Parts: sequence; structure tokens; C-alpha cells
Amino acid sequence: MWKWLHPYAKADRAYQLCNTLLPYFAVITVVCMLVGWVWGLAYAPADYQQKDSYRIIFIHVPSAILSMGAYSSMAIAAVIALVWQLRNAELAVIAIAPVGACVTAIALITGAAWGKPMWGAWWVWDARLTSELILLFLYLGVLSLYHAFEDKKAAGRAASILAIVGVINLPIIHFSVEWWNTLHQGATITKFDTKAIDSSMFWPLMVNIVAFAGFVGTVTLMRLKNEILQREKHRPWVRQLLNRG
Amino acid sequence: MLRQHSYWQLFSAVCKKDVQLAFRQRAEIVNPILFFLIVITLFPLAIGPEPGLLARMAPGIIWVAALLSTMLGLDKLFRDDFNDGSLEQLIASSYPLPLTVLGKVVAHWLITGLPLVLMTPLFALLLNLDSQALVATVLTLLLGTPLLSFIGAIGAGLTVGLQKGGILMSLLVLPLYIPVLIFATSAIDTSTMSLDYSGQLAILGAMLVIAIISAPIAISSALKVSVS
Amino acid sequence: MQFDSFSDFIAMGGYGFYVWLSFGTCALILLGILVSSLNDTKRIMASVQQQADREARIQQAKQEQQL
Amino acid sequence: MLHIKSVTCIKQDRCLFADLNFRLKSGQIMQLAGPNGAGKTSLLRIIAGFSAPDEGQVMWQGESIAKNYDEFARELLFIGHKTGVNNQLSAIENLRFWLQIQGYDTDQELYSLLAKIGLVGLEDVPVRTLSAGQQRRVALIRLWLNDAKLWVLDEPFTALDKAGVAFLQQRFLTHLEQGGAILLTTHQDLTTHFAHLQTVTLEYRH
Repeated sequence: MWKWLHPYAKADRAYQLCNTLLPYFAVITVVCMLVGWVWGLAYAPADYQQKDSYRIIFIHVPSAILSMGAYSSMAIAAVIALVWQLRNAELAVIAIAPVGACVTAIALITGAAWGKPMWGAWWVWDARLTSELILLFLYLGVLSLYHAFEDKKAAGRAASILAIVGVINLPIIHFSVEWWNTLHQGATITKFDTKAIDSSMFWPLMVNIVAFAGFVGTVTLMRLKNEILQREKHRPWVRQLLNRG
Repeated sequence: MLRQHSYWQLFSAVCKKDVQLAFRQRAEIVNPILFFLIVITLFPLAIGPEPGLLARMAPGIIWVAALLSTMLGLDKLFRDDFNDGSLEQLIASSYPLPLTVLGKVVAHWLITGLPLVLMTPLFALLLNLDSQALVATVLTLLLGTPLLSFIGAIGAGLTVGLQKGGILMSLLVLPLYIPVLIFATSAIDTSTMSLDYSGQLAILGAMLVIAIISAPIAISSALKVSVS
Repeated sequence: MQFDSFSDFIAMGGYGFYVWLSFGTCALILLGILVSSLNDTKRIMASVQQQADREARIQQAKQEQQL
Repeated sequence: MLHIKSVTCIKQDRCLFADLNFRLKSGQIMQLAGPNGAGKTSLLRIIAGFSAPDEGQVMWQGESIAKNYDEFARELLFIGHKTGVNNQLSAIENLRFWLQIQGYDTDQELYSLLAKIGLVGLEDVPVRTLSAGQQRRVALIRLWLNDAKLWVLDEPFTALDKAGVAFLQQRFLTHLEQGGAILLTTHQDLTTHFAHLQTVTLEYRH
């Protein structure tokens, strides 16, 4: 692990790595996003129960999955940052957090917009929506903690600690909310039975999930590049970037 | 010079100092209880004094008030030690920092949590709780308030170096309190239906054990970041 | 194609408002974070340029003093 | 004993010092000099292990302090700008607490020590009622109450009167004779003659 990571501990190498990876991610994102949205909106068949409103699934489910995924990758980066004292991993934590928060916000908004026609209310205290809301709070906590510190080195480490504390709590929160939900609502309203999903809907959904993952990757890489530049502002290699245009 | 390496000496010294200081400035002990009492008074005024309704809302009211009142003392938990440099002395001691932190958190619970537990019968009277629910409330508070102190101390440790850490700390800590809130209120709810609520208590206990083991480590690394 | 006409497509079987609201806000948020990240890059590079210029000016002033 | 190995500290985009190297042997006293903002306190905090250097290492007895901090902490006495004296507690209570958290025995002649440093009759009043110099004395009594080898002192003479400064320097001499080492920052010059005085000057860098 350490041997493999070591060359990228240097900031300029990490920057170059971001640069090499970025085009691949960007292409995957653009292609999958276009295909996924057109397929999902125009070509996938309508659900026999929910009619065309179900099309929201093509962004709601990917964003919900990615909101969790981004949080866990943020926590992994945080562990690496604290255990191996790798400062680039700290920067990765800070690069992922805003992207994750945006994806979580999308999951919430689309969930609400889907809930209105289905349940007749914009907001229902459904277990998944509630944990999604708490997840958003956790993201915002990490972000505001980072920005509250003036010393960005301390800020990165504080945010990493909070991310780890959050990820330990996340399953407990999720479990407790689910349990609370079944307790108070009797049978939970399941929006979509994923097992029964038809392949004509499954594949566009997969494409959209890949598109979202690609988007999260792309923007994270871009933000990571920014964070590296911001920190290494005064180093000669950043100056050389100017001349290269 | 004699050096005696006794973990108990460290723990009791840290704990005793905080409790002693709190007793010297009584406000630190009295204010959270008064706050708790006032919040509980507000609810009947806001939703109406009907006894049945109050009894149904009581677990929620008591626990939300408990969450808020433990938050009051949290900001001060490490702030004084940070400002006068004691925190540095504690870090530069040959004892492990998590143990020191454990002492401080226990002191915080003794100052803010324990009085709440002891005062519960009074609050139960105000909210029309029957004796079954009263026992459940006392038990959940007994298990839950130390948990609040531990989780809250992580937030306090992270924000102690910041000028305006207080509000930020509640933002960080309150989402983490949610599981405690859910299981504790549900235990009281179950008890009012004369059902067995040992399951919820067991979960609270398990969470408390996890917190006792892992929170001091998180708190001490947070403090090291704040001091650096 | 599931829809017979473009207006059908927009209507989404009566759920148009909700579907387009979701996709619209989603696109808006995604674009928003993308643009802000790009802006950050520009801002940082501009400040690097500024610092470089500043140092160049200091250097120049020093040389002029020596002459 | 102490070896500062190419230590670099960058604070908020400003490089305070880079590639700093020096050694401190037993029996030596070292004064860090330099204008405000040159990074004296930052260096002391790095040496005491509160913050990590951006590059380089602090070595104690040939081992990095980050590796085994508790062992190093046993040999270290740090008195910072913030002295770690609680305002609400009395001088005696403060000292007892400090002895306990450092693992020392508390059965000591604290009253006679306090009298020696000029705090007779003020042992059990809250420290906040004392003057700045007296408060500093409460913190400095620790110098008589420890067996640490390395003393790291940030501006120990602040607010002390002349007699106090001289008294403190006497204590420095005995510590050095016993094989200890001292690292301190001060704006005043040391008045007593020290045989092994080294000075490291940090310059203000833009």
C-alpha cells in the first residue's frame, strides 16, 4: 500500500496523476450521462403503476447510491490521511465533501419531487429520505468544520477525524432510523422494488449510476487539483504551469 | 523526585478538578437544570395542557430537552483548559491522553448528566408520566446521558480551538445524537404500553460501551489537532 | 421512443412538472458544482500569476536601485 | 540529547523557517532569538511535540519524538506562553493538580517552596486575584518540582521582576549542572553567565 502510494505523496506527482485520470472520467461521464438521460427519459418504457413519474428513479437512485459511496470514499481517504499522515489524502477528503453534499442534495430534492405525486406530500418521513437528510447534515458538518479553521493543515485533519466519526455512526444512524420508521408507520411504503425491476429499466439505470459515479470522480479530481494548487501555490512547479499556459 | 505511575491518580485528579471547579461556580451545575426545566415548561404552554397529550409527548420532550441542556456545558468542557494552557500540560504528560479525556468526560457527565437523572421524578410530575414510564425515563437517561457526553466531547474537542465554536459544535454533534434519541424515546414509549423495553436499553448500553472504548481516542486526536 | 410527440414527451403522462423539476434541479446542481470548480482553478492560477508578477516587480525595483 | 533535523515550518503560506538544524547536549542552554513573528514559539511547539513539522524530524536520544511521544513527554517540561495555571484554583491546588497529571508524588513541601519564590500568604487564594508576575511564579515553581531532562520555556521571564529573573537563572544553573538541557526564548538578555550558552537566531522571512 505504502510503496504504491509513496510516489504520489509528492504533490506534483499527485497533480499529474489527476491530470492523466481526468480525461477518462470526463469522457465516461459525458457519454453515460447523455445516453442515460435520453434512454431514461425517452426510451425506457413507462412503469405500469407509477406511469412516467417513475423516470425520476434514473437520477434519484444513482444520486442516493453515490451519496453513500462518496461518503465512504471520503472516510477511506480520511483514514489514509490520519494513519499514514498523507497530506494529499486530507486534500482528497476536502475535495470529495462538497461533491458528496451536492449529490445528497439531489437525492433529497428528487426524492421529494417523486414523493409528491406518489404519496401526495413533498416530504414524508420515510426511512431512506430521513437518513439521506442526516447524511447531508454530516457532509455539511465536515465542510463547515473545515472552513471554520484558519490553519488549513489543522482543518484537514479535523475534517478527517469528523469524517471517520461520521462513517462509524452512519450505519447506526441508518439502522436506528429504519427501525424508528417501521415502528411508527407500520408497513413502510417501498417506492420501488428493485428485485422486480425489468431489464428494460435496469440497464438505463445502470448507465445512469455509472454516469453519476463518473461525475463524482471527475469533479473530485478537479477539486483535488485545485486543493493541491492552492496548497502548493508558492512552489516552483506551480509557477511552471503558468508558462505552459 | 518520586514518580508514581498510577492511572487512577491521573483519572481522579482530572475528574476531581472539573467537578471541584463546577461546584465553585454553581451556575455551571444549576444552569443546565434550569434550562431543562424551562424547556419542559414551554411545551405544555405551546401545545396545550391536556394530560393525555402531554403524557404521550413526554418522552420526546424530556429527551429533546436533555440533548439541548447537555450541549450547554459541552462548549466549556475543554475551552478553559485550552485558554489557560492546561491542555498543553495534559498532552505533554507521560500519561496517555485518552485516559485524561475519559476523566474529563466523566466529570462532564457528573456535572450535567447526573443532576438531570436525579431530577427526573420532578419533571415526570410536570408532564404527567406514570410510574412505569418514570422508571424507563430514569433508566434511559442513566444510559443515554453519558453517551451524549462522549459524543458531544468529540465535537467539543474539534471546535475548541475556534473562536466561535459553540454553534458549529451543535451542528456537528446533533446529527450524531439521533440514534440515542430514537432508542431512548422508544424505550419510554414502549414502557407506557407496559411492554418489555429491555431491547432498547440493551442497544443503548451497547452504544455506550462502544463510545467508552472509541470516543476517548477520537477526542484526544481532535484535541491534538486543536492544540497544534 | 416511448412518446408519440414532443408535447407528449414534455407532459410525461401528466407528471411532467415533477419529472422535469427533478431533472432540472439535478442538472442545475451538477452544473453549479462543475462551474464553481472550474472557477476555483482560474482564481487560483490568477493569484499565482499575481504573485509571480509581484515578485518580478520587486526584482525589477531592486535592479533599478542598484543601477 | 535533542537533535533538530532539517525542520521546516510553513504557517498560512508563509515559510517561517526551512531546513533548520541544531543539537542540544546535556548541560547546555540554548536561547532562541529573533523578532516577533519569526517563528520562535512555533519552533518550541514543534520541539515539544504539539505540532508536527512540515518537513524534518525532532529526535530525542536518537529517536523521533513522534514515534514514542509518551517516553519523550516524561523527560520534557514545557511551560508555554499560556502557563497552564487555572485562575479559579489556588496556587497549591494548581501545583497539586500539575504534580498529579505528571505522575509525581504530591506529598512535598509545597508551602516552603511557595515561600521561597515569594508567594508566602498567597498559597490558598484563587490565582486570578494575584498579579501577573505572581501568576507567572506559580507556573514557574514547576521548575523545582520535576526531574525532566529537557526544559522548553517560552518567555519565562515575562512579568517577572529583577530578583525573580535572577532567582530563576540560579535554578537554570543547578539544572544544567545536574546534566539537564534548557531551550528558551526571551527578549531580555540572560544576566547570569552560562558557560555553554548557545544562541540560535531566527530571521523574519517574507
